[in-house]
Amino acid sequence: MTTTVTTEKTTGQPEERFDFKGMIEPVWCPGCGDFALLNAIRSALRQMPEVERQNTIVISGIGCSGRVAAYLGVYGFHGVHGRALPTALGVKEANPSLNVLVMGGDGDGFSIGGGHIPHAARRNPNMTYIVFDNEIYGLTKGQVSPTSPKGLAGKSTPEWPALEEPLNPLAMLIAYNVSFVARVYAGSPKTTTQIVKEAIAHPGFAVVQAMSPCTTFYNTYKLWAKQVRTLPEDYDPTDRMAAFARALDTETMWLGIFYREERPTYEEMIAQQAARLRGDEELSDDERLRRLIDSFV
Amino acid sequence: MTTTVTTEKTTGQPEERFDFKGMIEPVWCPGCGDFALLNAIRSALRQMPEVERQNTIVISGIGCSGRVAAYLGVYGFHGVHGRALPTALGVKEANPSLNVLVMGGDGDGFSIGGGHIPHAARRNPNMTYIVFDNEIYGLTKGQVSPTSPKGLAGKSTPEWPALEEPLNPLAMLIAYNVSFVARVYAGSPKTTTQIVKEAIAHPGFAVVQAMSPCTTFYNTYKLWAKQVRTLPEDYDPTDRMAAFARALDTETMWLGIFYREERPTYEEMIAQQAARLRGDEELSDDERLRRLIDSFV
Amino acid sequence: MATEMAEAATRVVDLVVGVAGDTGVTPGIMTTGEMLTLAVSRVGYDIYTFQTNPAEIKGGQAWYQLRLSDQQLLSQGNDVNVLIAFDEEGFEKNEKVLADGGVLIYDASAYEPHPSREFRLVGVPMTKIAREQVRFPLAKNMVGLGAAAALVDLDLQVIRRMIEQKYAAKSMEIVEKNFACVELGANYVRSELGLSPIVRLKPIPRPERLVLSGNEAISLGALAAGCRFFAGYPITPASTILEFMMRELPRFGGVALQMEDEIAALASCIGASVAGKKAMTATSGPGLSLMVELLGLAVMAEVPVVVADIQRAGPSTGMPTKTEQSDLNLALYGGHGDAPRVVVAPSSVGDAFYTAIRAFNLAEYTQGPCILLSDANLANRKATVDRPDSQGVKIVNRLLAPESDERLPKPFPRYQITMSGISPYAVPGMKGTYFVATGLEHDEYGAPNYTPEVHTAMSHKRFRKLESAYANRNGDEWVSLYGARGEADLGVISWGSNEGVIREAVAQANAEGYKVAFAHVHVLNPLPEKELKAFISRVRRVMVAEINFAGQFAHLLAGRFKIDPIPLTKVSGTPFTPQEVLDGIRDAAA
Amino acid sequence: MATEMAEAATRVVDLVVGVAGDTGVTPGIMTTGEMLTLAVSRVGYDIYTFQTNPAEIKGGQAWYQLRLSDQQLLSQGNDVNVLIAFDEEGFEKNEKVLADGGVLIYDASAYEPHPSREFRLVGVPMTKIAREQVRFPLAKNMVGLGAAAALVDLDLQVIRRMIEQKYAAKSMEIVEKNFACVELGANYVRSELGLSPIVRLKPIPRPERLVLSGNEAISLGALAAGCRFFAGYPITPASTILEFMMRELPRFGGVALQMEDEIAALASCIGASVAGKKAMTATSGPGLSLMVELLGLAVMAEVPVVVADIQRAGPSTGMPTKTEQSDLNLALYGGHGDAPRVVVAPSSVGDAFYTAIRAFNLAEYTQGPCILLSDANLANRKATVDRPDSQGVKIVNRLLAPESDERLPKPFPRYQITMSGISPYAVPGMKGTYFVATGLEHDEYGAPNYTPEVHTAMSHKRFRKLESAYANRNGDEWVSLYGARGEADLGVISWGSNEGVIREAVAQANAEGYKVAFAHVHVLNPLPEKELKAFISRVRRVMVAEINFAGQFAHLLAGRFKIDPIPLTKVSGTPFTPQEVLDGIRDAAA
Ligand SMILES: Cc1ncc(C[n+]2csc(CCOP(=O)(O)OP(=O)(O)O)c2C)c(N)n1
Ligand SMILES: Cc1ncc(C[n+]2csc(CCOP(=O)(O)OP(=O)(O)O)c2C)c(N)n1
Ligand code: SF4
Ligand code: SF4
Ligand SMILES: [Mg+2]
Ligand SMILES: [Mg+2]
Repeated sequence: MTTTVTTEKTTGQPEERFDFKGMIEPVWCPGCGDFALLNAIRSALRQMPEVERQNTIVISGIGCSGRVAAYLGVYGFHGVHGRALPTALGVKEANPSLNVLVMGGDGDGFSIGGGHIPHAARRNPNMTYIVFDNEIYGLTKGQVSPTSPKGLAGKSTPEWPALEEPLNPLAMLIAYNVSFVARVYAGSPKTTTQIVKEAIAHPGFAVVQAMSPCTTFYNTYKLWAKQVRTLPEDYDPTDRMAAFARALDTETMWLGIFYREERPTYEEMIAQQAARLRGDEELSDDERLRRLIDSFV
Repeated sequence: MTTTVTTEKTTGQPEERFDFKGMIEPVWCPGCGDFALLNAIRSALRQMPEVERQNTIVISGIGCSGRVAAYLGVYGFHGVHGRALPTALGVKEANPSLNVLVMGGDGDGFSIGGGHIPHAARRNPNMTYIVFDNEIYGLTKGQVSPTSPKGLAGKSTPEWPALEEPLNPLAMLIAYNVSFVARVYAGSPKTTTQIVKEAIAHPGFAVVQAMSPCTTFYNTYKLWAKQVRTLPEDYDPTDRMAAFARALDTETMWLGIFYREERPTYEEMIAQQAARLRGDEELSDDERLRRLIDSFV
Repeated sequence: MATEMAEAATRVVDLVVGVAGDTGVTPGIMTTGEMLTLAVSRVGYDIYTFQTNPAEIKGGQAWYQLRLSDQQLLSQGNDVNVLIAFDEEGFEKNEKVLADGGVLIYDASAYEPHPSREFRLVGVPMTKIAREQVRFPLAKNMVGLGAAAALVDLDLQVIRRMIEQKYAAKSMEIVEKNFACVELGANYVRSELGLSPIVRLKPIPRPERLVLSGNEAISLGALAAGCRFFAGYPITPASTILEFMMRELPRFGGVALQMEDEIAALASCIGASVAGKKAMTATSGPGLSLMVELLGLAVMAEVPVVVADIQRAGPSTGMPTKTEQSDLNLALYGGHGDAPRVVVAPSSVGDAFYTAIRAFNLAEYTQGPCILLSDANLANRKATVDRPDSQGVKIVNRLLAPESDERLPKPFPRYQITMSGISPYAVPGMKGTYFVATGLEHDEYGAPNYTPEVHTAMSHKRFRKLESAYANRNGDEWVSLYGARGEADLGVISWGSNEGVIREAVAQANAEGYKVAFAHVHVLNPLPEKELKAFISRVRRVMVAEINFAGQFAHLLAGRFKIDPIPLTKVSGTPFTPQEVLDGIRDAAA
Repeated sequence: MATEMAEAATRVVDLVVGVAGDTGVTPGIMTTGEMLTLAVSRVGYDIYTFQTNPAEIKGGQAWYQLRLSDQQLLSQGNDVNVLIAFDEEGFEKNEKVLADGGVLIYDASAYEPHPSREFRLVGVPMTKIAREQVRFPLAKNMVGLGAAAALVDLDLQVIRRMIEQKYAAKSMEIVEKNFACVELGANYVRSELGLSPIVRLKPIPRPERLVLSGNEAISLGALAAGCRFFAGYPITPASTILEFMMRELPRFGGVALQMEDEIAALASCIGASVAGKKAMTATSGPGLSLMVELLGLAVMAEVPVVVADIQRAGPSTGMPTKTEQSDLNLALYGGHGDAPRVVVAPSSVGDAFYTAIRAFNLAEYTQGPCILLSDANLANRKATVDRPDSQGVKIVNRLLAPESDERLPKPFPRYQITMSGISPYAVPGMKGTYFVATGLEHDEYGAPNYTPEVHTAMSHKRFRKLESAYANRNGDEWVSLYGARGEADLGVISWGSNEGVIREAVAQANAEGYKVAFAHVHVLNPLPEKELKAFISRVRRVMVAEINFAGQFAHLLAGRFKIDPIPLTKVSGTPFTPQEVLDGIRDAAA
């Protein structure tokens, strides 16, 4: 793998902004939906002047999609399979001024890592999680994933098509009360850029299911092209019941913001509670520690 | 801990049936809701002639509630924290004729083990999972659990009340499309027995949220007594949207069967697929193996 | 070495008090012990406690042991001199540890003891006094406490202050009732039974010292080291660290989180550390087992993080309330691939404070995980410790890269190959030092690279960091030496919470004429090779003492130093007593 | 030992062919190698392959190496005699392994090579022939295959049958086009270039043998052992076992599940085993790390289960496509508390079948986990193996309690203390033998018990089971011995997939006059103490060869046998070559 350097422009006008390209070139297969998502995310970042390169970090899991952490030219952490979310929570709470983006695949996020989502939702940290969903395990060469349709014969097990119902990620996210829930599609790059921008701007935990065909192991471009539709103009994303109903309608692959709600972020709540605990007295850490130690006499 | 023996009656008429008592006495605190749940489950088992002692196994996690595996006098497996569900799946698929009951606490099931529920739901194994929910970590002495109300000061952290929203287990289960979803309350033993019977009889994956006050660390008897109400007579448990709406209504602690749907069990689907793969030819395992080996010449 | 003196010093007061009973029947058995402990410490005595909690969730037989002395204490002692037994089972279960001629204080309204040996019986109708004279039957334990106080001539006003500290916030009535019980208990012993004290705990004038448990000492040490992020998941016996940090860390501008499981706990600590904070988690064996994959990530991505493992008896769920030192192998080797990490172990409550600091220093220095191996015994027991010297302690921070000129970006060599193996770290937020931390094998710039050359060089680098930590320990004592200097017949080597007990036994053995040296190892990986080689070369035979079945440390030393040590192991869920170690020494020397 | 003969036998044919190129540019590079392999094996030759997949998801340089001989092959060989390089990078990256005077077959329509040494250049315009003569540019690799076939005089009809097997189901047109390419490639070499074969692979009449990969051999062995439950989670390089079992197990009345993660995979295997089925999971390092807690549960609850760990280069995500033997420590020690488990390792593709059976036998016998340590090298490479003798193999089932009389229930002593440590198991469904399997410490009846006596007795029991397995191995060979008998100057000890390579190197060394013995260990825990002691006592110096950085096995042996072995380690992600081992032996002997 060769290491190439992206020369960086000075910050300033949007068109002069850093191009959010990393040092290394993607290793994805030709036509992989991840390319389109990567570009759409790049555009979103370039269009957001409040996003500064040095304050942005991408935490990713393992999978083809997980490689994205290295492709945006910002700080990155390509961790282990399924743990991007709690890792990112640590990053965010340790330094709330960072713009934390989490990315990974459907296997990474909904299978091995699925248990972490509801607990992130309970806290509502101000960070954005984009799940690159190709309904397949790409990197490990084509086994079924938790979003694979029932009856899909994974490349390697043609005689043993999946007996499991697929998960309904959007329904789950709405049940978890994630405060921003959306779906985008690699084949609709403009909407994707727009919604990614809104997700990043959302003050709270935003989860975007980003449909991304895997040309090598489950090429869904044709199938999905027929299924996608944008949520109607008059759709009200603050209505949780309506959002759930929409999520259950799996005939159509609805794109757009299913649900959004503003409530205090975890960082805000922590800061508030910490202020209360610290009280008014201005104390150095050393002095605080001395007093704490003294309480054990 | 002393080992006492429960003498067993011969099977036969219900009143002569095995009393579903184990060799060892519960170690729970006086007044713990788990006693009432244990008794209600016992009654359910005694009232179900199709439940045979030797074909019943209780798989449990770790927690005060997890101790229940040893109290029913049937086969039991008191495993590790959070893994009762996949363990039970292995038991069930290895021997579908067993009556598999899974039990454990809210921490065990919704925190460390929460990631396993949606995947069990996707398969729909014919087994029953009863979550003893006291909205607290009992065995580890009173830390908040994922169902603890926001603002609850865990016994040990009075100055740092929980900032997290509680999970809504019923909403989650409905989003996962669990095929039988119900809630019972230790303070209503008759309904509990009735619903546990229906859950066990349900051909598919049944999950029961069993509210069980922890007298030692979070005594909710008084609070919940005011909140519980049985689902209305005309409530339709086959309506998934209605079930979700009911689950979102957290002012009232609705008791009853929120949702039920009959669809093929995992065991049935596996058996069908296996039959197809095996084909008509009657072959011994040895002969099958020989042929398989020959295919590598 | 000043400690050698202490070991030889004669004690004027050296007393072991045990408190026993069913917590379901007599609530506050532990409180009885704790109050006695605090009171004794307040008047200037050294204390050293040991306790076992019942296996039942509520109720069941509990045991609290307090040793007190006017000299430094190194162990919980052997036999008990005074036993307070609230019920008959409590007496019968513990009769065997009561020394011949020892004092038994019992609730005469509950039972009449039938001792099989000669004891001094002090029957006090505790239930009756609490119920009838104070109308507060809940406080019968306080009657027992008063009786014990009278027997050691402890100033009751000191106990009164303990009671006030504990209950004044609730209600002064409760304070008064509790104290009434204490006074009545003391009076009963003095007046009704006409007994005079067996010792007189006269106040010793000396600077105030702390009474800490091991978990408290670790928590305080972490704060002193600069820990500003903590994430955990409840588990016995580590939960009290989580609770401590949840309570205190926010005051220091830090964040403490109770996560959904141990995997998430360590993941968030790694994330916080990547963001530049010093981070720690605390757990016990089952949690450490779950953290193994992420430990490897911290090694590969080079992220400093401290993992405190408060060991309990295993394997699996095992015996959650019992102590053991059987997670050493997991701490050393838990990780697929060659995944070197630092492992340290506190040797006493006082040392736990400094060991926590050492753990952070080594994690930050090596930019990798450091596992701190404590145990249930150390976690819960209280000891008097000198006020820790948080000023004099050296704090190490990770090597940072200078912020670079944004307009001259070059790839940042996060994983630069250096002599020491240590590469400068850049904190997200800094300009021009962008990098991707990764668990894939990578070149100096963090780009994935699977060539033989890179994997070989990076494997070396990861191991070299530990060697550098050892080479740069700068006077930090990784091994403590006690007992015989020069040539010795037997060299005891141990680790973790056994230090005091073994020091005591070794001092005794040397007093008896044996020639025994003792090396206590504080850093278990990288092993302090030079010190241990020197020690081993001057002893005829090595004995390795540890609380586990397989002799895990003995095997490690055998492999590293090609020796054939005598294992002294124990698998009963309790710490060594000095007598057990002494017996082991005698056997080995025989 | 018949094998000694084979080692000495002279080979008439011994040829190494390498295939290289960018899979993005030339699809089917691996197929080229595989077809050649199968064809050569069909005509009766022994084959032994080695391959490395590119790190890229699609595209990137791949390498396929085939060694073939008329005699038994023990390794992939050293230098390559024939290199088929489809593109210039493929040639340049691999030029160094092409033997002096070797043959380079290259795509003359893609590049002109500039070799730095003397080779025989065979330029074939592969792209041009495929595009212009067959109008099927995708099959340029088949032109290369034809060219190679001509050079070794391989019957083209055998290749045609391979092509039919692979593509006939898709379309006969594809078969014809592919074969046309093969024929044109062969003709070009014969007619245009006028070259005659460098060897003639005349068919050898002998019983048909299998061509298996290590993962296939493990899967077949598991089926033969009676495995009827499998659960896994995809991970390189273990996924092919999951896929195999998903495909085949249902035909045997078994169940195979792809679970949501490795924890769930092992949990469900443990559940299935509790229900009475023989169960297995397969994973690689990261998955094994996640399974550590449940391994401890299987130890404590005494549940038989086989965990196949197909090692790859670590730590952390490491190098997923590269081989390493660095999970040994984790396999041995991964678990908190004292958690003994059996660890076995296959030594070759043929042995993998029997090792899988051994793993099940030992898991069932000891009623606990058995870890099978294979590696990426063994997983993927193909070798000719004799038809396994599934009849002659001994199958062990766990000790079962008799079904008891339901009307006379007594508590069932599931954890009965016995001489061997093994207690009779009862399968749910049986009457009267109710018990609770538990991860808590427990008495003989499975009731939680935390007393020192019970914990001590049960710890002994858990370790004793392994000793019993060793004592009862009954002629099962846990160590294979090769090379010099009697006293030797050097004793090589190794484990896992290195056996063949080392046998070859040791045979060569002895032929050169060194006196070298070789012990290959099949069971790594419990270690075959007696055999190893005897071996060690008859060699002057021990060298331990393994593919990891830390010398994990060397350290284990050092600790156990108090020896100071010379480590021969390698961390390049590739297996040893015979030459490397030979060099190691020469150095050690010098
Ligand atoms: C603990 C662990 N288990 C398994 C793997 C192997 N693995 C790598 S990526 C992956 C899943 C890939 O699927 P997905 O998350 O959907 O990402 P995609 O490649 O489709 O983008 C798996 C199972 C691993 N790296 N770590
Ligand atoms: C891996 C692991 N982590 C933590 C623990 C400690 N632990 C035991 S029970 C428990 C939670 C208890 O809460 P819950 O599941 O709600 O059960 P309850 O006691 O309330 O019935 C925890 C965290 C453990 N045994 N194993
Ligand atoms: S395997 Fe699929 S998901 Fe992965 S890079 Fe290729 S096309 Fe994309
Ligand atoms: S701690 Fe709470 S949940 Fe546990 S036994 Fe006691 S009352 Fe029940
Ligand atoms: Mg995917
Ligand atoms: Mg609970």
